[in-house]
Amino acid sequence: MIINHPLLGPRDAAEFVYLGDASLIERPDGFGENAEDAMYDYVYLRDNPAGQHRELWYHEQGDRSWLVVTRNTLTHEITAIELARDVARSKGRSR
Amino acid sequence: MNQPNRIDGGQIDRATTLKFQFNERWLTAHPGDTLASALLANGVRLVGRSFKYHRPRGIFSAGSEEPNALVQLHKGAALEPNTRATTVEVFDGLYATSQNHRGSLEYDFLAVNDLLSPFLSAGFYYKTFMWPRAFWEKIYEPVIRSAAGLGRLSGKPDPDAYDHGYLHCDVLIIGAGPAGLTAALAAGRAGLRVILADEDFRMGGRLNAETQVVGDMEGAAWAQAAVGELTSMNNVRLMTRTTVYGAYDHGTYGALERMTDHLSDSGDKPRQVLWRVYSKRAILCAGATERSIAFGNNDRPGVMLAGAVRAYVNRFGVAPGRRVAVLTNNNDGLRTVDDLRAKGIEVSAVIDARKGDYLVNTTGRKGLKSVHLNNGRRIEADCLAVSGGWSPNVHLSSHHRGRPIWRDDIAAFVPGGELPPGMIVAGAANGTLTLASILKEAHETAQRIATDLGKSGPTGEPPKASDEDFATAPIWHINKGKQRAWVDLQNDVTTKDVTQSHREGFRSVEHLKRYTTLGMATDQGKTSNMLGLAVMAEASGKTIPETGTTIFRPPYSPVPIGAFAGRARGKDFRPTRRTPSHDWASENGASFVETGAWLRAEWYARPGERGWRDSVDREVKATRTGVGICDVTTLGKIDIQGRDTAEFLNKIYANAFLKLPVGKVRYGLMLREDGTVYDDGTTARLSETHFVMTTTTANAVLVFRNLEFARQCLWPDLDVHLISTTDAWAQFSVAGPKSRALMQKAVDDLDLSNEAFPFMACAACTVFGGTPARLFRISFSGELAYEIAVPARYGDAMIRAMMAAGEEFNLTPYGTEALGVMRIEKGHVAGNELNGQTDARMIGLGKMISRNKDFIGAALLDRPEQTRDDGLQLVGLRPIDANVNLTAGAHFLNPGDPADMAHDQGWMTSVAYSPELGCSIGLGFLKRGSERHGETLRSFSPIRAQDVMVEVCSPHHIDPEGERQRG
Amino acid sequence: MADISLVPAPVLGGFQQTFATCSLAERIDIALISIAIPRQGKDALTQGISARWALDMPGATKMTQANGLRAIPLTADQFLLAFTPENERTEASVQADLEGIGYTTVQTDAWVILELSGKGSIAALERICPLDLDLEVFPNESASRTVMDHLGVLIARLADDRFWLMSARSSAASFLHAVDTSCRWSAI
Amino acid sequence: MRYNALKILKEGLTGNKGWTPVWREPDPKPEYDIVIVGGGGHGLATAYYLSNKFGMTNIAVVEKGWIGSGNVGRNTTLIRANYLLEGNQPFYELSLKLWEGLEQDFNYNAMVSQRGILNLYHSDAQRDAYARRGNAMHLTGSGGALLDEVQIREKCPYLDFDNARFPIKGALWQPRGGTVRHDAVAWGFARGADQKGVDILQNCEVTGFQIENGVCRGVETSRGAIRARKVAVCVAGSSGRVMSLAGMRLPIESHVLQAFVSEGLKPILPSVITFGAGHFYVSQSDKGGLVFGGDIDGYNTYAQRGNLPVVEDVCEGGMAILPMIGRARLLRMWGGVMDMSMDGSPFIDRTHIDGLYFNGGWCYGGFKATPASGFCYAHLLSKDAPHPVATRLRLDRFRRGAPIDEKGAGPQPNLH
Repeated sequence: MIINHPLLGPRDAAEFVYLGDASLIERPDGFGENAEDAMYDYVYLRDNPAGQHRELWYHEQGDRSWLVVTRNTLTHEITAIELARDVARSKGRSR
Repeated sequence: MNQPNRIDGGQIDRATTLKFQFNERWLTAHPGDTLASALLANGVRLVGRSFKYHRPRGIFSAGSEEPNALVQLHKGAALEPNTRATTVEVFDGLYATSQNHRGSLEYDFLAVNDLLSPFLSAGFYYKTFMWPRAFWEKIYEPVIRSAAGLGRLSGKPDPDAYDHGYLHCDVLIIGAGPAGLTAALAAGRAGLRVILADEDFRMGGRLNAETQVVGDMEGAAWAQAAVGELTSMNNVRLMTRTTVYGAYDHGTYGALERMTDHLSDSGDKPRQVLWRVYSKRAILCAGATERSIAFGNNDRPGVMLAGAVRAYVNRFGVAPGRRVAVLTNNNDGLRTVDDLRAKGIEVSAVIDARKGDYLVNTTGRKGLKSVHLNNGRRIEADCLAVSGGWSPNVHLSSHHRGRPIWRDDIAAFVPGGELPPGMIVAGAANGTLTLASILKEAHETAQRIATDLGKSGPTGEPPKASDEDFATAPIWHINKGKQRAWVDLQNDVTTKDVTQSHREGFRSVEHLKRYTTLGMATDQGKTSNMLGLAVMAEASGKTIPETGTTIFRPPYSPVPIGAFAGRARGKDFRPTRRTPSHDWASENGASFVETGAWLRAEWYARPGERGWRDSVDREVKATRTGVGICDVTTLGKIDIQGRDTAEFLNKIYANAFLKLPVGKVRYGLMLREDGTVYDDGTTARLSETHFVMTTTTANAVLVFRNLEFARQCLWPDLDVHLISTTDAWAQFSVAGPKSRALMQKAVDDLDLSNEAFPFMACAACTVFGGTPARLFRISFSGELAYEIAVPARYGDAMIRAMMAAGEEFNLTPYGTEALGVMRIEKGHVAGNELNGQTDARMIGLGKMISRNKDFIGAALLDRPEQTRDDGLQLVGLRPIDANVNLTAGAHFLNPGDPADMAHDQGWMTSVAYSPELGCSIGLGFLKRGSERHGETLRSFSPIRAQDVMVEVCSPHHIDPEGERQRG
Repeated sequence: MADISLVPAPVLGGFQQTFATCSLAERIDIALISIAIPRQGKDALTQGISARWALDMPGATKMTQANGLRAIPLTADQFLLAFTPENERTEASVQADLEGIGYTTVQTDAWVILELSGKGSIAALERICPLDLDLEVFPNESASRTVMDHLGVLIARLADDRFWLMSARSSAASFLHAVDTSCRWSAI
Repeated sequence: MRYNALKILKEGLTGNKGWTPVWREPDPKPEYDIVIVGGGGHGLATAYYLSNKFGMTNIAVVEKGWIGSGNVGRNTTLIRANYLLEGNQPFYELSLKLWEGLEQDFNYNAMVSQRGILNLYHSDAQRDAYARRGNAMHLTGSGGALLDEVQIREKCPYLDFDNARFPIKGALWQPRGGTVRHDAVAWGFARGADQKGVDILQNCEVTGFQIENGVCRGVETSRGAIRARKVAVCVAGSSGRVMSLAGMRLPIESHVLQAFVSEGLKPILPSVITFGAGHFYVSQSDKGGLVFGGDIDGYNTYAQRGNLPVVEDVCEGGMAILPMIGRARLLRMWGGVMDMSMDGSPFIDRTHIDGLYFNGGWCYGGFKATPASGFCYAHLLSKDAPHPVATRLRLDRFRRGAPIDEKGAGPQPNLH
């Protein structure tokens, strides 16, 4: 596979490490209300769609950025690639 | 050594004569010959035996689709099985033998299978060999296995080298026949970066085998002219002997280039290079493959595809027979007649199946003698040219989701469905089977791609040619007569097997393939799948497209496993990491052990020591009573800086880090989000904003990855920055009661008294008169200990200087084994305990976990099964009989309990011999362990035939209060 | 201990070899400092290095150089400064210069640098480097990290046929073996 | 029709005209006691054991394509019971026992070949882990032995002992492990179930579940609605996609595992061998092909194909231990979609929806589990109580904090 890195251009996916569903960015507060329930969903349950999938790739053998890749799990077509840090901020994550 | 069947013409170099051997017989050939053309030239017709019935077989095709003529090349370690004689270039000294026969090729004992064939029909083996049960492994299976298989492996390491490579292009053109050459010319002229790859050693494809005219030249000559023009373009890369074997995601293609297979001497270069080709577009110009017609005994040596007959006559200057009969269901096949006559070869019969003529049988067990017509006529022929029409080579188009679609007009499947993105098919591969149209289509395809990619250079005109008459009728098999009619020559699948498969309900194409093994041979059914499908369609009274389609899996033709592995074999399987003291250690008797990618000294043997235990015991004693030194560079080191680093670490570690003072080190515990411990290590604070984290050797990369995830994805606005310094610092652990005295010598002006530099202190300093260094007072051994780090370039000098300075204290280097013994004595957990199944409670660190902050792993610590009161806890173990050596992996049982899983109490994680205690000791996880010190248990290890009694004790076998390391 | 002082040693002993169409040498004269850009501190750092050395910030794959300093991109907020230490310019002095405007870490010892040059360089790299080194795609003064023969490598193009190949010090011997093999096997 | 040598002899002499279909091609009935979703190995085994061992025969197996088209026809044919944890090992031991009597049981030769499986180890830590595992195997009566380098040299002299980057130090050996002709397993179970009256419905894709106030009463299919008292899903790699039709999210991701076969070769590998310092395992089929595989590609996918980096990684592992296979040619590569769970272990359980049952999360261990999976699922479906060896294979185990994590890789499916 080829991942078109937003900063570096097209790179072989072999340079990357795959983590999983991009919902892993939305970590619940581990100290808040119903933390255990929220964290159970976060850690263990997946949509696992047959189609569009937003997922996390880490450019370990590159610039070490985490990316959110939108990829079709039936065709492997990639339609969007964002820096995970920007996605995280857009989800309201900060400190 | 004359070549009886050599005739005039052809693209071979008659000026040079090559010698080669087939089945120990010396024969001659010329450059430009394949092994197949050379064998035919020499009058050799019987070249192999079929897979199941061991039927005599000859040469059937002139390309990589060959199902019959599989031979073994070379001898000794280089023995290479299952090689298609039709693709092997002859070189001086080539050594080839036939395969898959017991006894000689001519007299194969296993030919008896052919007589038993009525009882060996499709799937017979699923219906018997079941009684008595024990006979399967002992008798039936060994017999079947030794009869099955094709060629042999030598059993010795492959002596050749293989390499990998990476290529990038705008357009990859697959196949250099008329379509591929035309497309390459247009694309090249337009200024695209072009790669043109062809599996053959001579570009031109069918043009080399036919007598057609392109422009005003013979096709073969035009092809060479085209190659000439392409060679002159520096934006075009021509790759002969290169098979594009697979289409992968996003325009990535796999290609195998045979670099030295055709040479007598490889000159120490790799035999083959496996290229990964990254393309923006690909044009599939793979041409088409001719198929046969099934009729009685259509598998005799001498029965050959019509196009192959033309290839041998026109390209190789070889007469495949002296009296040739032609059977065809299309006009293309009829051209064979003209080509043969033009070379003065007798055509003994022309059978046009469209006129209701057909063959019912042939004779000539080891070489065709005659063919039998339906009208009873019997015609002498030593070669039969068969054309059942052409099937476009759709293979790569179906490697993703493409499902070929049926075209009645050419009675064949053409690429359809979702092709690999970026792939366009042109020419015969696309079902365009006549020359002028092929050239036009290829030219226009390349033009379109050039425009797409914004290149507008002049592409010139497509070469002129005429469209020959190509009329074909869907005639697949002739089910008259009793004789078996072969569909899949290599796997011996007959029309009867296909109809039986239908009868037994295996009617989907995939069931048919799996049940009869149709198309599962080394040719993936290139010449047989269509026939099988047609026969199945007829049996089920459906049309061919209703019955199914033909899809193919990579590779297009088989690729050596060695080529996929490339250089990664033997010692080069993976890179090796060395510690800064490696050279010094090997000079000083160290033996080394693989620790992940690292090589570490495991112990340092001294003269007179009887084995590793002597060395390790000595190293432990010397360290515990004096001072020892160990290279600990392999521990992961991460430089962490930024205003928010303390806050960041407080989220990463399960224990508190917010208030770690500058100049101090703290032990930290990292959990996964599910609450399980996954790494531990110490982190030092060098300044308000500067920390240095150490990780275990095994998890250095993983921890770094997780830290990047935390700082980019979870807390993106913290000012935290990471860089690995694992390789930058040579770090040594100096341990033992005399370590302070030694370090005081090594370190420049720094007060190391317990007051000035207590346990868990750290400082930047210099050593040996000015070399920058970092000093940490931490201990893994449990002794008074320091870790001293210097820039890696000084590492070798440092260990030598330390040994010199330490002479007066009898400084003793120790390896990973002694390190292991001391940590087990001390009850420190390591990899064997932190195996990803362990939570903090199990190792007695539950209280260390902070309960008043959020951190990774905080929320899932207290689920019911994690807080059971019979949970596993770390304990120490001692043998009741002090002479017993405990073994790791033993399970614990209560005395008297049965030995089954229901009564399993835990297991032994680590063991060592403690020189200080004079006995074997262990660590282990035991249900309710911490309440059970003093109990006696069974340590049960049937896998090592050990069953001994042990006493449970504290995991801290020595100095439980930790006075030594604080002293 | 005044009687002992430590002498540094290059990890490959200063390897140098010439092949049929290219040559390979360990660069032992280069010091490396990594600089992390503090959050919201990019302008300050940009002005800082510009004022001190007239050096521009590197781009994502673009190196910059001035006054004997070369900036090599590493990550979105971190780059390497490469220079040859002289009397007045040392690792410590460069770190001091950046005090307060960037987080610095000495990286000299973390890397091995192989300089590959000669017309056969591209052919050699084709066997291990997955990046497209076409001059239009990867022009001079480009730098990027990738993986070669299972090793992380930072490749920097100094000229059409001159490259720095930087990899981890501890696996330097394996790395040299990989590049050296490519040079030998790709030679025509 | 009973199969035996005599029958073959008779048919051979009469032109093999008397063979009849191995399973019928019936039309769907409007209602069944149990509808099994998924005509793969596990679905067919479930139908077989329900009809042959638990006396339930009013059953349909619905399959969207042709039976056996999923992982049972795409795997690398290994069977073994060499697990570590209490949640797994007794289950896989039951499976191995069922394999041992299977062919005589369903009168079909699936070529169960107990040629032994050799798990190489390359470090002391691995040896200790294998010792713990081997002892667990003995605690369930599965047997096994720890071999040292010398013993392995005798057994497999062609392994790379002298030039290896990660030297072979020993192995865990399970003589009862081996291989099975995978397609035949699907056909044998189908035949055995069909003969008891089970309807096998091919080209019948489930498009929805009939869930009426919290109770599942049937399925919608491409061949019409089918009512059922119980609906039993076992669709492996399609678990996510099918269970989402019932509105369920699962602790499962779908990943592709590639498999490879070489050209046919004369016998050279007597047993199954797995590499301990890389991703590679191999056996040689009775037909002569080297059947091998390695790690999953590692990204979520429903595509039955993989990519080159893993192909190369697998072959590197092969050459690392078997440098003699360099000249053997890889003939075909393909992929199967694995239902990778959060702890690498499967589920055989009820769902929170009455009448809807789930069997999945097999990762790449599904084939060897086929008989036990079918048997335990049949037990659960017929008795509404889990089989004793499957009591831990529950969907709620993560909530309870009781993962069955053999590898210790944690809740990240692509690491198992």
